[in-house]
Amino acid sequence: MKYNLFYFFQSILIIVLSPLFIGILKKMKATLRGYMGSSIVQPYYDLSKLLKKGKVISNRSSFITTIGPIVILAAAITTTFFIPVFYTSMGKTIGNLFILMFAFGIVKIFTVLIGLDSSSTFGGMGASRESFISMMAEPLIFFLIIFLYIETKDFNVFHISFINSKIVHYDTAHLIAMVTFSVGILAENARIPFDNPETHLELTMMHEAMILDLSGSDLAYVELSSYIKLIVYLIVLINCFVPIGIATTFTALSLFIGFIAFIFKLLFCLLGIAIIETTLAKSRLFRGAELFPAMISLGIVAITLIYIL
Amino acid sequence: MIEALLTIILISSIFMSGVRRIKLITAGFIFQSAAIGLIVLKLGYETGKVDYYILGILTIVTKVIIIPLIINKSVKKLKINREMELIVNGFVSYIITGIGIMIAFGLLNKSQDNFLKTGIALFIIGVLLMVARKKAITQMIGFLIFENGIVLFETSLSKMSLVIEAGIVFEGLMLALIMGIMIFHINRTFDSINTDFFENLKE
Amino acid sequence: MLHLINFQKDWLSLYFVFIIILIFIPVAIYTKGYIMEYKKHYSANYMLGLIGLFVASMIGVVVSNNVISFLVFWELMSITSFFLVIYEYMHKENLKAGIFYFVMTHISGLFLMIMFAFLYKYTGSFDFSEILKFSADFSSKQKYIIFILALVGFGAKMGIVPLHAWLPKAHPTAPSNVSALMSGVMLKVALYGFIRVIFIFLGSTPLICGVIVLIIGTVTAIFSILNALLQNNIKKLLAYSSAENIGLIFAALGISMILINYNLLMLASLALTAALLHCLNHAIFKSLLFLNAGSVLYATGTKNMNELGGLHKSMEVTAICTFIGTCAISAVPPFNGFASEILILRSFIEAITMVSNIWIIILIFSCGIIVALTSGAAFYATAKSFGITFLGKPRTKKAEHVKAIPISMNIGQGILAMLAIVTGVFSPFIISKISYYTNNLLDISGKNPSFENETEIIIFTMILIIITFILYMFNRVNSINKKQEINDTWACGYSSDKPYIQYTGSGFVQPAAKIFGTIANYNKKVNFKKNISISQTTSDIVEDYLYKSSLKVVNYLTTKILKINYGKIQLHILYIFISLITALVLVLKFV
Amino acid sequence: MYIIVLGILFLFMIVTPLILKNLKITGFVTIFGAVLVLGIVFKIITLVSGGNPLSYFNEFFYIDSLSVVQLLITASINIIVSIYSYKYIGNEIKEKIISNRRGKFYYFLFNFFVLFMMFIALTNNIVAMWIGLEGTTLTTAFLIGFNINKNSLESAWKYIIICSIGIGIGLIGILIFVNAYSNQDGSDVLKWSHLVKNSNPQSTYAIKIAFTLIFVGIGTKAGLAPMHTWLPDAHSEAPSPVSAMMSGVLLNLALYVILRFYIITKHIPGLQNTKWLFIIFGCVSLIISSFSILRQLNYKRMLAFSSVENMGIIALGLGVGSRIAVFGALLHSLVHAFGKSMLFLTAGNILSAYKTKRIDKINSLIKTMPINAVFLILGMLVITGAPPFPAFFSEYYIIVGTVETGNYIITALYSFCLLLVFAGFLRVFIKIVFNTEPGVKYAKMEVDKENTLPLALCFVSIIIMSLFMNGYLSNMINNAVSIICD
Repeated sequence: MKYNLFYFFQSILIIVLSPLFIGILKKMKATLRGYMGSSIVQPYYDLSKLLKKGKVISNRSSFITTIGPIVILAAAITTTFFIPVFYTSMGKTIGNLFILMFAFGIVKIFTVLIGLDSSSTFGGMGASRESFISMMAEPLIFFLIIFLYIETKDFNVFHISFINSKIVHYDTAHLIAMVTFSVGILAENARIPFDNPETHLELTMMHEAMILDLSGSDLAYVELSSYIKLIVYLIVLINCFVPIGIATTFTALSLFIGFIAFIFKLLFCLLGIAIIETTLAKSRLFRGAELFPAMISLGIVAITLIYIL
Repeated sequence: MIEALLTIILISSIFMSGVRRIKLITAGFIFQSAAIGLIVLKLGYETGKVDYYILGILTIVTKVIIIPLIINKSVKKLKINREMELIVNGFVSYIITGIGIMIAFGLLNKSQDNFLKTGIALFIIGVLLMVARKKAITQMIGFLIFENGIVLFETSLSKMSLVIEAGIVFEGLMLALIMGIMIFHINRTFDSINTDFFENLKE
Repeated sequence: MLHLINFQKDWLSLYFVFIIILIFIPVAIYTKGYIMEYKKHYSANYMLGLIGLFVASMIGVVVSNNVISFLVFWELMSITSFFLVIYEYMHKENLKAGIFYFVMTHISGLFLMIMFAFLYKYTGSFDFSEILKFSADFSSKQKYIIFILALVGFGAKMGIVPLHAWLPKAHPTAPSNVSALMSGVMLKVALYGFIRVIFIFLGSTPLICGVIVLIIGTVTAIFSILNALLQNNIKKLLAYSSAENIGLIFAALGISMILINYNLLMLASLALTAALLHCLNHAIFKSLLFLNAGSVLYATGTKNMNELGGLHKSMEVTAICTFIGTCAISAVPPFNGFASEILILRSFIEAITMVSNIWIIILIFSCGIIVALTSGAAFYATAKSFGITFLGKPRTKKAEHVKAIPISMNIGQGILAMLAIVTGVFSPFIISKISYYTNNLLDISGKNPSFENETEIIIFTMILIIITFILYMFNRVNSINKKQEINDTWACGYSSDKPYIQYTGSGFVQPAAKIFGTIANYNKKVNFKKNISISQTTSDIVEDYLYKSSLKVVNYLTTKILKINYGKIQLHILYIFISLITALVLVLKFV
Repeated sequence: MYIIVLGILFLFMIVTPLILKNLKITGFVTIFGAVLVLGIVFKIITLVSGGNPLSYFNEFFYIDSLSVVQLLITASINIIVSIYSYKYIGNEIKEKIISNRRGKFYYFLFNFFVLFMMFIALTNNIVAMWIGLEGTTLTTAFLIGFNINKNSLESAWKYIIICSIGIGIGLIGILIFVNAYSNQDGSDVLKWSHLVKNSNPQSTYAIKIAFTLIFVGIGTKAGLAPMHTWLPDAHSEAPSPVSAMMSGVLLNLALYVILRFYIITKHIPGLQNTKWLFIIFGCVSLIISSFSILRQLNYKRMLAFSSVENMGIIALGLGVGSRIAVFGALLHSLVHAFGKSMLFLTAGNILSAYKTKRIDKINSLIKTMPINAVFLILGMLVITGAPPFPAFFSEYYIIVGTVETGNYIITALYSFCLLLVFAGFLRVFIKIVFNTEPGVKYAKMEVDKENTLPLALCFVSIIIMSLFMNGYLSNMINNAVSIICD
């Protein structure tokens, strides 16, 4: 019970802190580009401002727009209960990797349909591109699951990070898989080079285009869910591939070390994203799509490496 | 005596395989049938069986008298006397008949039965007339020659009861009759008895 | 013939009978209303009778325990479904499609006849139980023969590539309730036959058989879903998607066969369970989607999604049901497609770690990647089908003036939608039920560890529902006293009331068409005369190359052989003698 | 005793049209006679069902289970066709297509035709069988050319020439066959029942030649390709009842005669391989007919080709020779008789309504002639071997037979041909029945109900067959199979 409560606490922490991390990411990008940028708590202000506002709804919109944002947020929040943050154990936990990954399917299907719902051109365009990218990214996610299962013989994220935290020396295959998954994360979360989360330029938007017609609290829910989604993905990356330092015993010291290590790794990841986003430009849709076959072939290499070496 | 009759049969059949005039073919057919009838009668005389007498008489009555009458009648009515177009011309027909008979005799060289060999020769000529001629009436004669061959075969091979043989011969006659009637009808509807006009039935 | 009716009562039969009846009830309810549309031109009793016969013969197939009755019911099923496909006989294309379908099923029937003839030869009996007794004694050559025949025979009915071509023709042609039954149930009956022959009669098959099934399944899945993606006809899209799902099931069966060959029975049981579960799930959501397509057709009179749009207002129940079906088919938890999808993926993944041969591993891995891509594409395709049809603004008059749908149709759809949710949420129980039998089948005693930890989906659903509820209440509270404005969609300052500014179905899949277009023979033409217009066409490449060229061969032979029948009478006489001489030579030489 | 009764009955039936002026009464007499004949045949069937053959007149007539199958086919199709003829001839006369005299002529020839067929099935004398076959040629020649016009005359001429040659070759074969048994007693040598018990002829070489001649010769009459060329013409041009009779019964009987000789030949040591004649000619028939069916413009011609195909199937089944295949072949001859008669009679109805045999001229039959359309579809299903009709079983048993004996290539060929035939039939009949040209109004025709009783009778018999396949029928056929296989 104690453990379960702690897991619960971890998840709540993620939900609460994810806007902060996004703020940090934005700050990092601003710094790298050489200007001040907004405060790291700016996302909280944004969200609360949106929540306070009334909303404008398209007269063509359907039940998708009505319930969509809520369900999206709910699904994103639910996923946080399926991952370890800085403490893990081999006990009985809910952390099925499949459910985790497919739960983002809920987010995806609702955002895509919201895009189509408002009967605007942008929504359709964003939905089309988002579906295309996520279709291409699906094999990467599958590859991630295969790879982790080969390594740990388990589908539970908690167990995976527990087992992997004992590894000190990472082999090539592991690193390749990590890179592959990182690309998957960028694709699934609409980051550069697949999408630019900052612009609202008609021809480049994907994610933003779909939610263009949302406003007020609806927009807040969707924004929050996309924050949570990115952080959850990053945590999966961290805790499955480099879980070193994660607390595996329930003592204050190890929990503290785990927390510090987690924050450090997460910030490192965010820095990575910031660097990528400041140095690369958004590539064309089909140029971006070419990355996926490349990643899949990398994945095949990784799998063969495991079995041949 | 039998040898002489067989010679007549062979000569008449080879003669028939190449001529163009229907009258001549009919004449050849009469000679041939008469010879066959005589052979059968001769056999009856030798063996003393009634069957042969009756078969012989039937053959002569039908094939020497009735069928040629039918043919002549229809030829007169139809005003055709000549097989104008041959698919295989006379010269080649003779050669084919010759070769055919040669091969047949060669294959049957072990057999001492001349009836059998002659019968086969008649088959070949009958088939040739049916295959290589265009007029329906020549086809009919070809078939009759074929049937003559069967009679020869019968006399050489079998020992059937009278009823059966009579049945066979009777049906041959009926067939010839039906063919005659049909030729008559064909001429009336097609204004010709040339089988070239038989091309309506496709698909 | 009466003596042949003697039922098989093992679990496999009962399971499929269960599926058939489960789907039949809502479809029957749906039919009551749906048939109104046909009453004007066609006979309603005729359709009802045929559907009854169709369902009865399907049940007959799965319960028969004897080759003859199996085949009789099998063919009856084909015949009745054929007449159902050409139910709207006044359209010429329907007749063509129906004939094509019937010929394909006849191919299937003939192969099955030959296969059972082989079984008879090897076992000396037409009785399933007798054949079963013999099943341990098949030599591997015999197994190959039976496997190939069963693959083609059942495969033609299931619609595996390259024998799938009838699916996208027959399904759009048939009335929608019939296509629901055909796609949802009839394909499963074929699968039943395949499972019975391969897994029960043959037991273990040579490795290569499993590999073939896996590859064919994967190819079917990816080929048909990419074709489905590019269709604008809703029912054609669904038909291709049926082929895709069959491909998935087939791939899972292939994995199971490979694992049985390696004697990894626990996992084999998992893969088999995945396949069987997907049978049930696909039956539910595919018939649901077909019924929805039928409702759309009923209400608007068109199947072309580019003419539709905005139907969510006028057809609310249908829209919600379609949404549920779409979620289910794109494996969104907690709907039922998800449960079987993860089982299939799991069996792929676990197989990779257990099999020792590196080539098999690479094969399974590549197939797994393709299957994952397939599920992504399935999401894309069904999102398109739902989004373009039901959301946005009506694109044409047809979508604006919508006929009201009878209540019975809504009830039918509703039941299936409920089933899609229930079987999704409670999939752990269904899995444990099925796995009990698959374990039995593969002689696994004791608990199979492959099936532990399956209850998470229930917890997930609970959490999801709770959080959604909390958020919903929060939202209610939050929106009190807030201004809520309903307005036209913003269209960059232009008047937005133009339905054609929306993305069309073809536009929606344009990115995929650009990359995978060759697989579906995608062609785009832009005409600049007067108005600029775009025409886009797709066609089935398998049909274009394989079927048409074999038809050409048959045509050529026909032309040649027909000549024998013509010509002069003299020639015909010659034929007799030629055949006589040939026969004589042959007889004297060989006898 | 039964034979005498049968003889008198037929005499009566043949004489009636000659004496009576009223065609209706003649028609009734024919129907009535046919019913009586069937009754007698049923009586004979029960007598033979124990497996013991009957023989009459010093074994000139000999009835075993094999001939009973043929008798059953002949007698039952006879009833159906005579019922059909009654209205058919009546209509023809009413529409002034034929004169009253020709109507009487029709009945005269028709009854003669049936008599000859019964005779073939009943007789034990191998030459008498030939005489019977020749007799059918004589009688049907006029029946085929019944509507004296260009097409029918052409086909009749073809028929008579080709069949006579074939039959002539058959006679030569029979003569050689008899001669090969010259070591036997003179009075017994023509008796089939005697020859079959006697497996040591003087010369097996002669038997080989003789059997080949018989096969090809009588095979011409049975419509085996490539000697079938008369068949599509004759069957398409003959009046529909005659086509039905010829296709359903006559072809069977010709094959039956071959079969009788085959049974004798089979028992001679070293000659078992003559079965390949059946297989090869069966396959050739299948191939030629199935491809020909694909591109026909005339529906009666297509049915005729289907007859060739079915003869091929039966020959194949007999040639394959395992018990199950032979069972299939005999069953198929039964089913084919009923199914094909049904189709030909339906085609006759359509022909008399539409006055055309061309497929492209007939559309949407389901609207114009619903009853006939249903029978057409049912007939198609019956003849293409769709269950639950017994043709499915027979065709399947033959497949099993080919697989069982290891002739896999033949299995493949056979199934391929079945598929082609199926596709061809489906294309045409679905087009005829369902095709609807846009903008055309299809009104229901009055003639639809006219002549449907015989069709229903055919269908009912087929249903009865499939229901009782395991009772009397299979018992009877099994006895027949024992005659062939043992």
